[in-house]
Amino acid sequence: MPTDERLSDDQLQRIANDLRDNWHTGRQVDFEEAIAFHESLPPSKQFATVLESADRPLLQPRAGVPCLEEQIDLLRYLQDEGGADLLPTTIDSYTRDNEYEKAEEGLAASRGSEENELNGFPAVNHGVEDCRRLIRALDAPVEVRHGTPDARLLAMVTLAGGFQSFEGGPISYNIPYTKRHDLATTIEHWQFVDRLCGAYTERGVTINREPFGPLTGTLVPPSIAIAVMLVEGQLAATQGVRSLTLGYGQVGNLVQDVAALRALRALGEEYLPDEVTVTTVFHEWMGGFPPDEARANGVISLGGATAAVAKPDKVITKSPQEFQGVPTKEANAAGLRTTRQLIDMMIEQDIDLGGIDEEQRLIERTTHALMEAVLTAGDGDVARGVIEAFDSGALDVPFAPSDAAKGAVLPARDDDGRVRIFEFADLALPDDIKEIHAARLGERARTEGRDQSFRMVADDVDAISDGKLIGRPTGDGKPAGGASDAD
Amino acid sequence: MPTDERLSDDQLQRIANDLRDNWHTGRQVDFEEAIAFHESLPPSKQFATVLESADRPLLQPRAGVPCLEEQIDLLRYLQDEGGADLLPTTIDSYTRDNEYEKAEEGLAASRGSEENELNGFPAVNHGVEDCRRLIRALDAPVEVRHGTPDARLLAMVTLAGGFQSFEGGPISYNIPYTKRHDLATTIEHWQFVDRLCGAYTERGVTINREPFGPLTGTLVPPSIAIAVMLVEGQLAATQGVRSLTLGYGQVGNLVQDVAALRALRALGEEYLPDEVTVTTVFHEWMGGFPPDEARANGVISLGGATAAVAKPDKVITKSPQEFQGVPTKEANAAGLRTTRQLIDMMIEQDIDLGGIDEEQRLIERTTHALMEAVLTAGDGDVARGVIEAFDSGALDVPFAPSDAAKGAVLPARDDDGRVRIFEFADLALPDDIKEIHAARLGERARTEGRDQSFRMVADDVDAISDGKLIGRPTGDGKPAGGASDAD
Amino acid sequence: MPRTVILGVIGSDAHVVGITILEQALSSAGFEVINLGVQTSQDEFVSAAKSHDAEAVLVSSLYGHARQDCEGLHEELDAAGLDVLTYVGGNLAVGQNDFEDTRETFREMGFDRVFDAETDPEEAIAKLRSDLQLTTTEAEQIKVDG
Amino acid sequence: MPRTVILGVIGSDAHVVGITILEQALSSAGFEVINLGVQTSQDEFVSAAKSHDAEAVLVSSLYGHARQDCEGLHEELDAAGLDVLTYVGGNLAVGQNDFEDTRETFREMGFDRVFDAETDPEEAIAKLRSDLQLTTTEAEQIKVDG
Ligand code: B12
Ligand code: B12
Repeated sequence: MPTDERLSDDQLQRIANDLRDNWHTGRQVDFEEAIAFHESLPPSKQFATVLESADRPLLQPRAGVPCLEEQIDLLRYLQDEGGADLLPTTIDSYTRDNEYEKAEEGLAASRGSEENELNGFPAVNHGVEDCRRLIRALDAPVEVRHGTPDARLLAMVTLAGGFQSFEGGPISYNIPYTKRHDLATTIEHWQFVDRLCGAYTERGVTINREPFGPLTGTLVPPSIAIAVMLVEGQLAATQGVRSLTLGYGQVGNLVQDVAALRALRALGEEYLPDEVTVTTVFHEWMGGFPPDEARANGVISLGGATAAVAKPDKVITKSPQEFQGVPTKEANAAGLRTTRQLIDMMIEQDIDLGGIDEEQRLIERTTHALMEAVLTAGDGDVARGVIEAFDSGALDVPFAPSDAAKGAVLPARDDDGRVRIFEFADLALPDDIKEIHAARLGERARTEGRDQSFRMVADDVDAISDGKLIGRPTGDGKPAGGASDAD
Repeated sequence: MPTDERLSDDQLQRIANDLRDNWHTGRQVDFEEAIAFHESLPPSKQFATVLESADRPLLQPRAGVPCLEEQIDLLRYLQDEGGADLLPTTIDSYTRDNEYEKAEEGLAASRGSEENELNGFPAVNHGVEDCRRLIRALDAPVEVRHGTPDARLLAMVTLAGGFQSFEGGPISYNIPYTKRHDLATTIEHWQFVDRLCGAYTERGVTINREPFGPLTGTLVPPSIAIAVMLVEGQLAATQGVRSLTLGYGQVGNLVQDVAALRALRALGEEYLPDEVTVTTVFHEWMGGFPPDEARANGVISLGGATAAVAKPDKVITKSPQEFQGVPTKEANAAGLRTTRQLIDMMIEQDIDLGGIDEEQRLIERTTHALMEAVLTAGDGDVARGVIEAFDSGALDVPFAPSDAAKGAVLPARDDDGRVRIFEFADLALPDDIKEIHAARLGERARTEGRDQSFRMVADDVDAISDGKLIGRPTGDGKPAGGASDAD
Repeated sequence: MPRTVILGVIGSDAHVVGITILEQALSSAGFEVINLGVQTSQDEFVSAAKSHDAEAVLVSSLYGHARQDCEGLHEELDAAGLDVLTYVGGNLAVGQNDFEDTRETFREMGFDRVFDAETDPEEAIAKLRSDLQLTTTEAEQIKVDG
Repeated sequence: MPRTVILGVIGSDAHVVGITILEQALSSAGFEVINLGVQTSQDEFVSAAKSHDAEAVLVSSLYGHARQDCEGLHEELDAAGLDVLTYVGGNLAVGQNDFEDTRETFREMGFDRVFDAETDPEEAIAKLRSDLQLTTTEAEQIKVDG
């Protein structure tokens, strides 16, 4: 079982050597020469520099297509027509599974056809030099966004290729993204990734790391998401990461979202070492979207409005085509501009929302309890603690597909639309906190004249795509809104 | 000069008889038979009933095309695909000028072609029976929306035709809409319209009247808009109108907009007789829109969010194609659905904004001062008072094209984006209020390191279409945002 | 007797929320649901169908690789001597495709029915009942039992 | 000597904000602006151009009836013996038309230049300077004077 200790240079070296042979592009990686490439990049392409010095929330979309030229065109479009401040490269699903052979086939097939046969950019297959072509061709810094439990080779290739930010983490890219990876292994794999980032950082090339805050994207209670961010931040800091962007996915309740982002920032400062620069990223609604672009624009706009009030360092935008499939570049750019309009119209307004402090205190108390449980479970070691805590269910994520988590905790919205916990299962929370959740959900149940049940959870899962925030029952036994609103 | 007295039945009758001959369809109007038609309508088509009994903000678009069948299709589409709760029929510009001959030509030309040769529905030319066809064909109540200074014949025909709500008023459809109509005449003309509505009302067919709150749509200070609403409300009430919907156009500052809507409602109750049912309507941003649908969706969404907090009885929506020209039906429906999504996601949230009460008090004090000035100018008669007040500039509207107003008052945004008065000209405000405005604008001038000037006003006029709320200068002497943001 | 259906997300897709909702809806409708979870291989579908003597196999895919992941599934089912009803649903294509083309593709691959992501669970259940020739009374019976 | 331009909104159109901004921009650029305001008839444009010996007539229209309102304007100008530069700008068509078609229509009607609603005042001023053959120095001169 891994412990939260820094990998030695030797270990780093040895693992890197082993990985080199997993796919032929691994052999292109040369650390010294990579440092030189990074040093040749202007400040405007240095991820941490741009992000940490920004005076307004920066916008970043998601985007990845299989072929290099198309990926360049896509990102350039998002930069020029969407006004993206930071660029992404979303990796395909085969690469996420380390199935480079299949990715190679998909890439070849995509090259020969109009259709994209991969749902992202297979960076390992492209190799170091093609990654650099991408970096050179664009004016903004670029991040690798993926969902890969074992992202070691991906990190080696992309960091050598000039990317300066790397999303994910041992929990956030395991629990929501896979079924059979155990946490001990993903922690070890990410210790390597973080150590590699640390190695660059020590040589003056700061690599930004961004744990994936939204987790399953579906009604995740803020305290759970934040606890995972803190644990991943701590693990990364141990390996020498010095630029950390902690994430949080919009739940749609303005007060709760602002409170959660403030709590995330405050707790980040509290739990992470001083030498780490902590920034925050807000993800526009990550759950099911309305099957209607007009309504989707409303969801996106509420995200923009929330960002204008909470002022995170970065916002990951959605497109109005989120429901349907990978968006066209036009729709992707439209999501950026809609968000930008909201932020720029609202950010100078003095918006003082009542109830934020109270909600923030509740989130912080709850997160403290979860962090406490992790540390206790690990006898003071956060790596062991998080494995034990997920194993026992003391820490858990709703709708987790992974065998490594109980996935037994269930969220539901209260009468105000804030996400509360309906089923705690073994979540390590003190009774007084549980009572607050229960009381709020009790209120809602009374308002609706029905019992709390999985039906309520299911209604809440569908609510936003059905056009509401809260999945209230309607006369006909179906939640309000409903398919008839779509077009 | 008119005074605020109720027209006698004789006067009503005489004027109506004269008007009948202005265009042949006037002769189709038969009051008794019209009452019978209205009585045949189900409650779901009764405008006042639907509006006044609603438990959430109702949505209404703007829409008018020349031909009957197309107008029916358009409204049906907005009802079915946009989820419009209340329907409009926007009248063309020739009818607004009482140029029925030209409207007839435009209608004939439109019938023969794919193109629409009129910018609205020429209801007078269509006549009573065609209006009724429209009313019968739809499931929701329909309002006449126009901008006609002398709307007497239009009212006769459309009310007989089954419309149950009529927008406008002697000031709000004069000052922003025309150059050469004097207020004395438009007041007389609207006394007839209001008396006609009163006559229906007395027979049990409540006709809803809606003074046009946004006025010139361009940075109108809330107090000015509200004062005009109150005056028009009083004039209408005198003539027997019992269902009044007072309007207000979004300025884009959340706190100021919510405060203004609350002030509008409170002052409406204060100034209007008890027997009048007062409701409020919020117009999504009425000034220049961004030349980009994605950004326009952001503007619309801020309107929806504001409505969710302020909870007006009705919201008039915009479409993402507002900048370009009369929208397609799809875009119009999209504006409705985007707005609905925001309202439905936010309306159950407890959003308690700091500073609203203070802003509301300022708006109410300022409006009181303006109303005071009107009453004084008219020796206690609101009709005479408003004519005198506009003549002296004691009451004034920014960017008024009308010779009947000074149009000398100039608005600008303060550092928080709230609309303040930069140039008072002869506006009848006490010094302490003027000082508040001056102080806020002084702050902004200091922030920007420039003097208050028309340039600042011009920058604010362009700001939202350029992607910001406040027209801050940028290095290059142009306001922030700028044409390059458009696409 | 409750009818058994196999449910799972195919390939390396991890989108679990849809099948969680589906499982619950199918169970309350009286079906016996074997939920294989996410990232289920073709083999797992086939052997589960066999060992549970299932009447239908419900394949979910959201992440855009459904076509690749489902290729050969029907051949494997045939090889195992299974003549079960097969449904596939979710976001079946990468990008903004026209659903009718997608439906055609999956019908040709052998699926009895193809559902898009707007599908309400009730809709799928109604089809399942009719395809399995459950009479309304039988269906209601099941509901009462379930 | 400042050059005189006539500015107004034609027909029964009351959209005043655009010409208010234009007036201010033209004046600060050193032009002598005769602003006829909104709802200006063709006759008013023609007689103002004549009486002020104007070098350009700038017609604005926003409400969608520009084509009808401008028909015959150039014939009237000709009849009055005026050979002035004519610009038209704003929202010139009803609905969501393609601007190139609209531009063509108004060019054929005789306008020297046709501007859409995205036009920045500075853009129109630059064109005006070049069409009136104001040298840069002359233009700058004007700016200093203005
Ligand atoms: C939540 C979400 C996630 C979460 C998933 C968490 C989890 N483990 O479940 C996270 C963030 C982890 C995620 C990751 C990814 N996602 Co994702 N995700 C979504 C999102 C926003 C909602 C999905 C959802 O939960 N909906 C709610 C449930 C209730 O609805 P549902 O899943 O559609 O299921 C219903 C119906 O489809 C139907 N149904 C489904 N299956 C079947 C089967 C049968 C037989 C029948 C009858 C009916 C049926 O009934 C269900 C119940 O009502 C969708 C977009 C959207 N729809 O708004 C994208 C989306 C599905 N994801 C997408 C992608 C590309 C990915 C990633 C590959 C890339 C990425 N963005 O990181 C990874 C893949 C990871 C992996 N290995 O699978 C794409 C798929 C693109 C495509 N098909 O063209 C989508 C459409 C987003 C987009 N527009 O790009 N995602
Ligand atoms: C504010 C507004 C109003 C206000 C006007 C107040 C007033 N008296 O000025 C009110 C609410 C009263 C109004 C009324 C109407 N309006 Co209106 N209005 C607008 C709106 C939202 C903004 C216009 C504006 O002030 N823009 C800001 C200024 C600075 O920009 P601008 O006017 O475009 O001018 C700039 C450029 O166009 C250019 N320019 C303009 N003219 C010229 C000329 C030359 C020579 C040059 C070089 C450049 C140039 O330079 C200007 C300065 O930068 C526009 C839509 C939009 N653009 O967002 C609709 C819009 C113009 N209105 C429209 C319509 C239909 C009407 C009405 C007929 C119907 C109605 N909705 O009630 C009435 C008409 C009344 C009448 N008799 O004219 C339509 C026109 C449709 C079309 N052309 O197809 C529009 C486009 C809205 C829409 N999408 O339907 N409106």
